Amino acid sequence: MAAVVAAHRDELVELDRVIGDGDHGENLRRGFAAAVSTVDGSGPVLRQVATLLISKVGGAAGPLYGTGFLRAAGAVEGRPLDGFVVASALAAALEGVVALGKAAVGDKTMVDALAPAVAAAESAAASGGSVAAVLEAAAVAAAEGAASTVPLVARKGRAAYLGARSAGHLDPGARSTALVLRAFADAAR
Amino acid sequence: MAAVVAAHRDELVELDRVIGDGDHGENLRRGFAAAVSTVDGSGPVLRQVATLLISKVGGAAGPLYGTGFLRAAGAVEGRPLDGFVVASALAAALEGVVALGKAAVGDKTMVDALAPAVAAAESAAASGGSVAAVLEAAAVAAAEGAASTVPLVARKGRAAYLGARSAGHLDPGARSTALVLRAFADAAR
Amino acid sequence: MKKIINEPATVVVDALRGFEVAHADLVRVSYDPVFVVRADAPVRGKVALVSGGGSGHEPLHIGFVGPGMLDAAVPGEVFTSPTPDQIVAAVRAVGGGAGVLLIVKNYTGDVLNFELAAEMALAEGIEVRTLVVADDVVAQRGVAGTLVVEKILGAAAAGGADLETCLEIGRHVASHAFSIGVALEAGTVPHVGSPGFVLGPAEVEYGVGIHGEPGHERQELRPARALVEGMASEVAVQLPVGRGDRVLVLTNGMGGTPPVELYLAHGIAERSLVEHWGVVVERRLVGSFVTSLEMRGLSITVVVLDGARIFLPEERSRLARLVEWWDAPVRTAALRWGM
Amino acid sequence: MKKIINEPATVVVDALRGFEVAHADLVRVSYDPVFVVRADAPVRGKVALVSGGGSGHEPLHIGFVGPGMLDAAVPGEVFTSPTPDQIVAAVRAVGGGAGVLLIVKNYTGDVLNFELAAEMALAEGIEVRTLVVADDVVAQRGVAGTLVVEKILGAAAAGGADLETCLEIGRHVASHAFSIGVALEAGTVPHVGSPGFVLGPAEVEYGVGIHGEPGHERQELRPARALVEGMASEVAVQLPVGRGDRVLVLTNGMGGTPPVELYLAHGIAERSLVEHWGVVVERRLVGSFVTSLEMRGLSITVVVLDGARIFLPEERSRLARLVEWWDAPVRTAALRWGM
Ligand SMILES: Nc1ncnc2c1ncn2[C@@H]1O[C@H](COP(=O)(O)OP(=O)(O)O)[C@@H](O)[C@H]1O
Ligand SMILES: Nc1ncnc2c1ncn2[C@@H]1O[C@H](COP(=O)(O)OP(=O)(O)O)[C@@H](O)[C@H]1O
Ligand SMILES: [Mg+2]
Ligand SMILES: [Mg+2]
Ligand SMILES: [Mg+2]
Ligand SMILES: [Mg+2]
Repeated sequence: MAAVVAAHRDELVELDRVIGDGDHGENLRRGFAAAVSTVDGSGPVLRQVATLLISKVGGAAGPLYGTGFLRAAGAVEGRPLDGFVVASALAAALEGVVALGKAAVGDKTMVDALAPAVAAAESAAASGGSVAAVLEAAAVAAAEGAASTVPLVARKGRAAYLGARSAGHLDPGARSTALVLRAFADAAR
Repeated sequence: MAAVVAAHRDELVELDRVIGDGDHGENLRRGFAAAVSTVDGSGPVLRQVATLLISKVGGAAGPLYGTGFLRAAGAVEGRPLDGFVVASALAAALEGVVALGKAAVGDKTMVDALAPAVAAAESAAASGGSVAAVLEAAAVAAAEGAASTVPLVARKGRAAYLGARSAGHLDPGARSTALVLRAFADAAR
Repeated sequence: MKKIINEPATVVVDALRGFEVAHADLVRVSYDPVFVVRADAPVRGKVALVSGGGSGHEPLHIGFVGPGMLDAAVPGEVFTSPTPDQIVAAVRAVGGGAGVLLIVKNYTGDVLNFELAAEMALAEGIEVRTLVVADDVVAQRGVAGTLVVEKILGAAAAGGADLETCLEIGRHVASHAFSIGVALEAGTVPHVGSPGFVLGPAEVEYGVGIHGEPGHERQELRPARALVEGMASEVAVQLPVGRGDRVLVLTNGMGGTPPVELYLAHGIAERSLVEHWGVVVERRLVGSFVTSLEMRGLSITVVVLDGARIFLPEERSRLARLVEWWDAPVRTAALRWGM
Repeated sequence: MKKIINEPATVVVDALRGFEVAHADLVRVSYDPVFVVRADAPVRGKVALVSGGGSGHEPLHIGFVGPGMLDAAVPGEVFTSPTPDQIVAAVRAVGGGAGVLLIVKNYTGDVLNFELAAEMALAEGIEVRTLVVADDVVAQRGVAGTLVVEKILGAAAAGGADLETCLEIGRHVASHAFSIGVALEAGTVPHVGSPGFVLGPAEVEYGVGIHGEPGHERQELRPARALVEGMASEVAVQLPVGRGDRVLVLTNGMGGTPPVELYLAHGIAERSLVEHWGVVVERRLVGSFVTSLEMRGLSITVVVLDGARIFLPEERSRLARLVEWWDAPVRTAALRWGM
């Protein structure tokens, strides 16, 4: 996952440069790189990653990603991993992000990627999908959700300062969310 | 003369921008414009111009030009204007500029225009030249002298800071001196 | 990208090393986690003031740490808010028993990270309150007005105001501070490598913030008189009373703006506020205090020091103290008078 | 050319109007002829210090007018030395009966105009002496070291030193000040309209002055560590003793340089001077004090405060006063401490 983020760092930087302040790619790269070098598999991995994201990323994405991972960790810990658990972890992550950031679908944020991912994951789980299938459905929906941010006018985060001028650009946080879910899905295959 | 200087302001600015600080054209324009609007023909014109140049031009050129005009004024006042008086006025101007600025021929300054102008004026006067003829000879020599500064390495003024990099450029002060003498010669025709 | 730096990844820490040696009499610098505290921290019995945010806005906030102003500043990466653990560490280092006030510029990232930090500090039993500054009139971001809030609170806290009083004073000043910015050229974030926006030879971005984000709209560059009068009007219409308001005017450079342009603009701003809007300029400050890397441009901030008609009579004597607090001695790297 | 100005012809006066309203408590401004004097001039019985030169270097010199530093500053047009009549008018306005010292940066134009002015003032019976500062190690121009000369002389004059003593102290400091500058991007003189030189995306001008003239040579931009260490060495080799010298280090921004780069460079300069050259850094100053319009770049200045081995023992106590004079209270627009 860190590799995926690192590989897309410049793309995310560029997306954020245009409608934000240009740090999103570097922030996430730093955070996931720290996670890779620190998390040792000794404890609950998701929880460790969450803590590292909160303490290494900064910016808006740090607390939002961190909270998402933290809530997801709470939803999976102590439960055998199956499609339902994965879907509920994603739902918990979304709930955490929304509770903190107060963004709704259509505000041109990571929620626009995460919310459809949750919906897709839940229906995949309901139709008996495996962990891999649920994550694959989430990743596909997140990519579509991210793409849907292009025409939107931002109502949350820095891009909102641009008003109408934020339309026509992909939201960096939605894009990174889709990338992270894609990495999960690929890892689960 | 003010018109000539104003017409060449941008050229002088550009010459000074390349090997100096870019103000020579504007400094002289300001000074001669002030002279035109102030000198009323009531007293000795050259002396009035000199005083205005000293108090309006600033930079290196202000005191140098001012002193030149002041010394020239001293040489012509109370004497009927002929070729010899004009030549001696130019010689006095050169002496004043050198006394103040301590530049020699070859240092890439206005002296490189003024010194040959004095020599040409003196020989024109010696061969019986009129005021107009003496000034014409001076103007021609000054133009050649100015052109001769192109290959020189500056040893005085701001251009000297560039060392060898000052070579290959016309000295703005030598150029403006040639322009001023040309204006005198044209006016005397 | 041309900058006097070693490499993008170490800019913040490399600059802090220089800041530390330059101001060893005023501050101590922690590098892991990164924060800056006044040399004599913690000051017993005084409310501690902690601010912070992304780097690239220097001297804000590190240059305002010292007697009469901030107790700590917490710099994040360039244009990236600091993380909660940095903030909590700074809070621990300066808490003097009278509580800690966090002064936060209004950005999602700053607000979230400072709020998380406040929760963590509270959980450790440290009394913490948070003040959000949003003086930018275009998009309610925290910009140059933040320094006025910090200066006035610094004096109030030094004078013995308790935590709730500090919060109340801070809210009052923050809600009476109005700013607008303009950029002639954007800065370049070191790890991005190209500027936040690129303008034509006669264009400006009007209504910019301090993170290289494009502004409210692109305009043609007008003569300073027209440009700055327009900016002054844009803040003046926000004033509670307008005519008769006693104000402080801050003309702030964005990092790449020379003093000659700042003073020129300041003259226009003051004259226009007085002549067209009838305000009384009681205090002023001109300089580059809240910057955006090497961005060329400036902001105009007006802070109401007293608005004769909006305050109940019994409140006025307290509010008149804003001038006194502004004038009170301060000794920091970037603002210093009276000591 | 993008600038926040009205028109090139009025830049100096327009900026002075803003400066005047911003600092009415410190200075009075005359517009015809143009000069700036401290609000309480003339100060009876004190040697008066007058400096000046082309504009575009702000805060130098107008920002250094006030108690503890200059009595008057005489700004010329941008990058053009002032004229003798301006200078004489300023001399008349500040002469307090104890003589006037003219502090002149070493440029042909400045030297000639100040010398003419000195002659005129002498002819009026005013005792005037002239001190020329030439701290730039590349071409003996007067650059950032001038501010150190002015600060120290300001304290000495305030402390009662007479004209000859001031001249002697000034000569000592000026001859022990060494500077070198580098530019990443030149500024643009308003009435010229295009920059003094144009650099490639990875080029710097090394050994520049403060008038947008090209420097000693064009170099490739190196990481700050290499660049600034090289600059520090270039000044350090000029030090009379080197190892053991007690010095002041001034890292000066050229107008368009953000504080983050200045502090970063300062850290490198100090470390390098201490580690490679064995000097003792007693005092330091970091900021944009002697600028060149919006030029991006900086200069490093080292001033010897005491060189243990070069002075006769009986001279040392007087020379040790340099630190004391540097620390003495000063109250100007750009340098202020102790009051
Ligand atoms: N209130 C919010 N709720 C959810 N996501 C948000 C919110 N604000 C910003 N974001 C997301 O954060 C991304 C920007 O993150 P980043 O660039 O790291 O932080 P910053 O904006 O502080 O520089 C945006 O693209 C958006 O997707
Ligand atoms: N010492 C000197 N003697 C004679 N002429 C000089 C000397 N120094 C400079 N000059 C002349 O002055 C010109 C520059 O004038 P100007 O640009 O007005 O002044 P500044 O160099 O102060 O900006 C040079 O081109 C040169 O011809
Ligand atoms: Mg961002
Ligand atoms: Mg010139
Ligand atoms: Mg950010
Ligand atoms: Mg000049």
